Amino acid sequence: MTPVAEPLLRLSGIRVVFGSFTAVDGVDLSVAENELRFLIGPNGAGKTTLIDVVTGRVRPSGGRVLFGGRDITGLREHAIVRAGIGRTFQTATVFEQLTVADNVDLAACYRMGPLRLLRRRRGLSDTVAAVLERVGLLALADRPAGVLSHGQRQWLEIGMLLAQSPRLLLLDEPVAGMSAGERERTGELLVEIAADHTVVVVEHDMDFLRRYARDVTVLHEGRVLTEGTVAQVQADERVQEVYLGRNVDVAAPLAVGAEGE
Amino acid sequence: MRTVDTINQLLAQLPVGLSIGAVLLLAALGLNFTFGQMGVINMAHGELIMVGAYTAFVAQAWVGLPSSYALLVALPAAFAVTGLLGLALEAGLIRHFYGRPLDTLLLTFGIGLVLQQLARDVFGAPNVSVPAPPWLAGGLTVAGMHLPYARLFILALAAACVAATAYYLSRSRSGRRMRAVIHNRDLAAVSGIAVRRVDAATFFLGSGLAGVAGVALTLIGPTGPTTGTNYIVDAFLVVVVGGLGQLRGTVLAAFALGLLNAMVEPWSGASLAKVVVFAAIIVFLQLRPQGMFTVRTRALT
Amino acid sequence: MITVRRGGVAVSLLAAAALMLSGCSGGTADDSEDTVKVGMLHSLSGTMAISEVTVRDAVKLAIDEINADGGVLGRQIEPIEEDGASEPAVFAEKAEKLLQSDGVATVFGGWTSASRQAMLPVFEGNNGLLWYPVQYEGLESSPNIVYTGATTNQQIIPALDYLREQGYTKLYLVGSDYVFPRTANQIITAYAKAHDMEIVAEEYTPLGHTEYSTIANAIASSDADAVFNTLNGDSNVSFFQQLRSAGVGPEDVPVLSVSVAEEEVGGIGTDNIAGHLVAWNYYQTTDTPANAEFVAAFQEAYGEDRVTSDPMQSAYNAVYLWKAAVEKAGSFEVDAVREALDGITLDAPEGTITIDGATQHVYKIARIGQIGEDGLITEVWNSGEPIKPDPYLEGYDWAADL
Amino acid sequence: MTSTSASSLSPAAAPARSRAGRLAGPAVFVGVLAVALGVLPAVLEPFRLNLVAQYLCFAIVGLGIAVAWGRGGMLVLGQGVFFGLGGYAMGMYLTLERVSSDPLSGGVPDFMSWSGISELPLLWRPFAHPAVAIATAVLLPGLVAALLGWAVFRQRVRGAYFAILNQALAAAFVILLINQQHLTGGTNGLTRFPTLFGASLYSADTKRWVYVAVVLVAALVYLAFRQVVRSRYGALLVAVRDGEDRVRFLGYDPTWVKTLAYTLSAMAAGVGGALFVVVMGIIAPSSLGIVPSLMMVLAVAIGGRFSLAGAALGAVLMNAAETAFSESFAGGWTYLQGALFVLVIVFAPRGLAGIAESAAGWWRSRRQPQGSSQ
Repeated sequence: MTPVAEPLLRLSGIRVVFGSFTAVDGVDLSVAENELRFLIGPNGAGKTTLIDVVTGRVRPSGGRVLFGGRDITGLREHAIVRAGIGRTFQTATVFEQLTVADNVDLAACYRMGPLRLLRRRRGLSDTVAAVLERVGLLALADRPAGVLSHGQRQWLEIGMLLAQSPRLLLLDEPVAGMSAGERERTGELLVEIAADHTVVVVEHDMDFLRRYARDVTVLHEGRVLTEGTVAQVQADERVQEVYLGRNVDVAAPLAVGAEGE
Repeated sequence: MRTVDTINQLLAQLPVGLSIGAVLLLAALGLNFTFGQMGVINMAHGELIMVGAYTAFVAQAWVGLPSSYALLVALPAAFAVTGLLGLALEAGLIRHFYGRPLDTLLLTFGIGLVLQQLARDVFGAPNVSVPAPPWLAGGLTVAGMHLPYARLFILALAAACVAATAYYLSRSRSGRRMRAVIHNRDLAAVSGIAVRRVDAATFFLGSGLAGVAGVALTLIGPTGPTTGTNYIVDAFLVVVVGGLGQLRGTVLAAFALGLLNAMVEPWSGASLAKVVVFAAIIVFLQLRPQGMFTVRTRALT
Repeated sequence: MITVRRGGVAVSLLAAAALMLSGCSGGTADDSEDTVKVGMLHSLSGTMAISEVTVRDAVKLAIDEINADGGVLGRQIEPIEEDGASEPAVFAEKAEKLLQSDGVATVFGGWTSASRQAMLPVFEGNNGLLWYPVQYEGLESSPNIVYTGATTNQQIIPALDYLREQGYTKLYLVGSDYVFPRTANQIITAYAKAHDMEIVAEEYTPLGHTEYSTIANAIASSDADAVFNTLNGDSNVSFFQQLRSAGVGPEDVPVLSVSVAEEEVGGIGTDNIAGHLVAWNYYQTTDTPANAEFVAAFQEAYGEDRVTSDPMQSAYNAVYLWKAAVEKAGSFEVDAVREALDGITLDAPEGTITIDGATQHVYKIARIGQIGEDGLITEVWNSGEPIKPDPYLEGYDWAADL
Repeated sequence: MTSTSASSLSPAAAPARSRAGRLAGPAVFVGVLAVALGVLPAVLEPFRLNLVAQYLCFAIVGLGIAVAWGRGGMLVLGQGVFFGLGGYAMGMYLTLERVSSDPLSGGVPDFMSWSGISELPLLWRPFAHPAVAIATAVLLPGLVAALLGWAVFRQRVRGAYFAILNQALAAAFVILLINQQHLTGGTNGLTRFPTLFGASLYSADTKRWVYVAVVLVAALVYLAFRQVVRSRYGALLVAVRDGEDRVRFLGYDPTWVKTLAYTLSAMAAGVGGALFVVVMGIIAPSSLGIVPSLMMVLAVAIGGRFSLAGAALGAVLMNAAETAFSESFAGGWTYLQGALFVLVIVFAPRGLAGIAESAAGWWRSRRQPQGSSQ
């Protein structure tokens, strides 16, 4: 669809089997440089599993993951991060015992050797300060991350991701459980980030999707159902069917969205 | 010619390995519940075995039962005594520590120390004698191999305990609840299972099995305040190798370790045989870090 | 500010610990008092407590008797008791405390070779005097230790003489994996070579081992006609139980043990061990006037059901031997007492014993006993005369290579 | 009764310190050092001083445990192995020092000649040089831990598995030491060292110097580990403890993070063991097995596993208490000890250091009811 010679990320024929359950069944997916791609689909469609495959948490039973032309299938998690792919988690996992600044600082220092790590952090490095500023947590830099609210944690996690300046960011449901205001703020952050990064977002929230998504891939039962712009996807009958047949709550706003378009 | 000798010698060690395995199995069976399923690194398990052994002693020396059937009375009695002791420990202390396995290790070690000293003060420091029933003296000779009745009894008892627990877990209502809690605690809780009661029951069962092991072990080993310390590490290793909370894993691991020990011992001597077994366990955990059997989960730990 | 608080607490706790430490230190030796301090150093906790507590009781009995009788040189004995906790390093620590801090005149204690070896440099470094009550592996004679138990030529060699006399020529050696059994088995092997006996096998198991199926089966299927057992402690229980289960009885292959005494028989179970042999220098049944008194006094003090054993008796003797040496020297000073040791004689429960000044060991009669159905041991053979202690086996040609 | 969850156990990261706060730490450190070096040798008789030195050996081990367990979450239940490696390395040197000065020995330690060995085994020879012995005492435990740690952490063996593996290691190590009597002295271990570098080990003067050396080494280890826990690596270690899998997605390999902490703790244990031999004049297998290893960890639990000072203090206090109580009522000590372990784990899972912090916090909040949180 996108007329770029070599996509940044290319999945081909990815299959994941847990016991007798096939979570992902032959997915092909390409994400081009500087693209902002949304992955949607009902529960159990295999969205998170797909991200797990890309980041090395789950080893696929079949298929290959190419990143910048390099085969990264089966690499260990940290090696994939070092190759330039970062991610967040559905439930934000930050280090509660460490300060907000330490959290971001650790994320920023991942290329340091052991000897340099054995030195103390003195104040905030420029990168860390800039990131904290960007996610709006600079004032809380010296507080333990354990005191942050749910939304702040998500931002901290995104900040940790930014500090690593990855070539590809994978965000797993960044606005789940957020208040309207927090969602707004997160959306703005997303737009800012997407301006100079390649981003893949897994999201359930259709309102959020309509406002911020450009290209969308719909997964269903471990397969790619369709791909396209928001409008194209919304118009697709199969998508409506999948959502209607499965989950009325999600389908409703989608339908409303279609009307409003 | 040499190979034939070696094979014969290995075959002769087969019953030895099985009987060592049976002892390991009995010692580890209760731990499979308290440690394997509930995550409590129960260092006091050895002391529960010790309490079971002393129950057999009390049945004979204090109650005055004749040795011909004292053992049979002591088995259920010890199950009840150590089960209740375990229940008390669970309710009073251990239940506050679920999810903190390393703390339970230190906690139960302290409990074990106190129980040992208690035994020393009540029964005296020296070992006490628990005469075996006359009908367990001697043994069978099958195909040139000598099988002591005491060992056969332990083997049978271990098999009975495994069968009974397996039956309990799969057939009875409370056993199925136990499995449900083990498998998915939160889901079980929201499905209306009283998780607290199931925890208590699991601990009762695990501790009670330690008592049964204690009675049986009076047939082959010393009965004294430090009886339990002889078995505790081996029991833990059995559960670890078998895979936490896996009944079939515990059974297989016990016999595998017993056989390995028995096969190595004639060549290396008892000391090095133990070292070889430890080394084998470390190598095994390299290959299968979660033991023989595991439940695959996607939870981020 | 966290560091300040934590540090402040650290300082005060450290100061408290220092105070506690200095507060604990008693006065040093003071000859003007009407008591004399002696140390008692046995394991009251840990795995060895089983054996050592009984020895402590015997030492205490002797001290009480002597005190009731007017004390030593007119002074009452004031025992200072320490727990060796079954750990050699603790024995060393406590020995140093007794000598340096309490300033005791002498110390009674120790059981395992490891505990003795750990205390040895402390006694040598501080010029103290230790009375060690247990039979041991020999090859030692420190000027700062008096050995009131048997050395190898008073226990192991007579036991071998006895077995040979009885026509046993094929021995199976079983021992715990530590110094005494390994040294004993070397002596046994050398003896066997010189006397045309055969060593069928030599097996060691870790201390506290409880799994003897392999060895019991091996004994059953071997052509050994006797077992020489140097197992220690708990392992004996498992060994005898499992040997019996394997169908080996005393009439088939007798086991001669050198670390099983009256105290252990109860725990092993008389039905498992009755009929087997032991080698010591004393049994509860030993027929001497002194023993009748000793057993009566001991049971009166600690209960009718208590038994007496060789190490207990040796420890009990040690206190009386020390008293005699002090009175001979007219002083509690270690050097003077050591000078006085040679030739001191005592009518002990085990018979008349005499200190050999050169080795600081004791002349003893060796006795072979058989365990009865009642758990007591009956003497079946003795050496007649007290045997001169020879810790380095210099008087035995066949032992020259050891 | 507490029912704290695992994550709320450890103290929240320290808030930013004021300038005075930053200076107070070093001031207290210097103060403790001054008391230890200036006051104690003057007040205590040589035997007591020697005991304090012994406690400090365990304090050094405790510092290592605080790093591996407190910061890294690895329950190191086999520190006796590393303590023993350090102790035996040093003990071998001291043994050879005696042997070389004793013409009757025939050039080999007595336990070797009992086993019919008349020539010094190859394994022993390098230990005639003190430098080799000391280097081995520090580096060998580290090397063993590094190899073992790398192997098990790479396979993601952790939690209870790791703890029990450590225990098994301690058990196997002791059996092996005892079994190889001709090389190790068996249950007796290595002892009877009359001299250290030519000076009598039992003279008051030597004891004082040994004490000073132990204090200085303990201080050095403390400073070094303080740097470690306050460095970025220290933060990373805490991160691995609280979310090993999450750390992978930050681009770090937890394997080396954990292996390094484990190695450091093993080296500390080795140093503690080497000093212990000099202080006590003995190293034997019975001080190295499962139970002694557990005791080392329990001392740290009592002192406070999350604080270096707490861990060191816990080791000193527990050993001091053991001395004090076993001197006054020997048998009852076991009850007290068992009860103490239970009470600390139940009521003060952060140990004495945690109690001290909470008490100080309560006191401060009373003094300044409306005080700011910074």
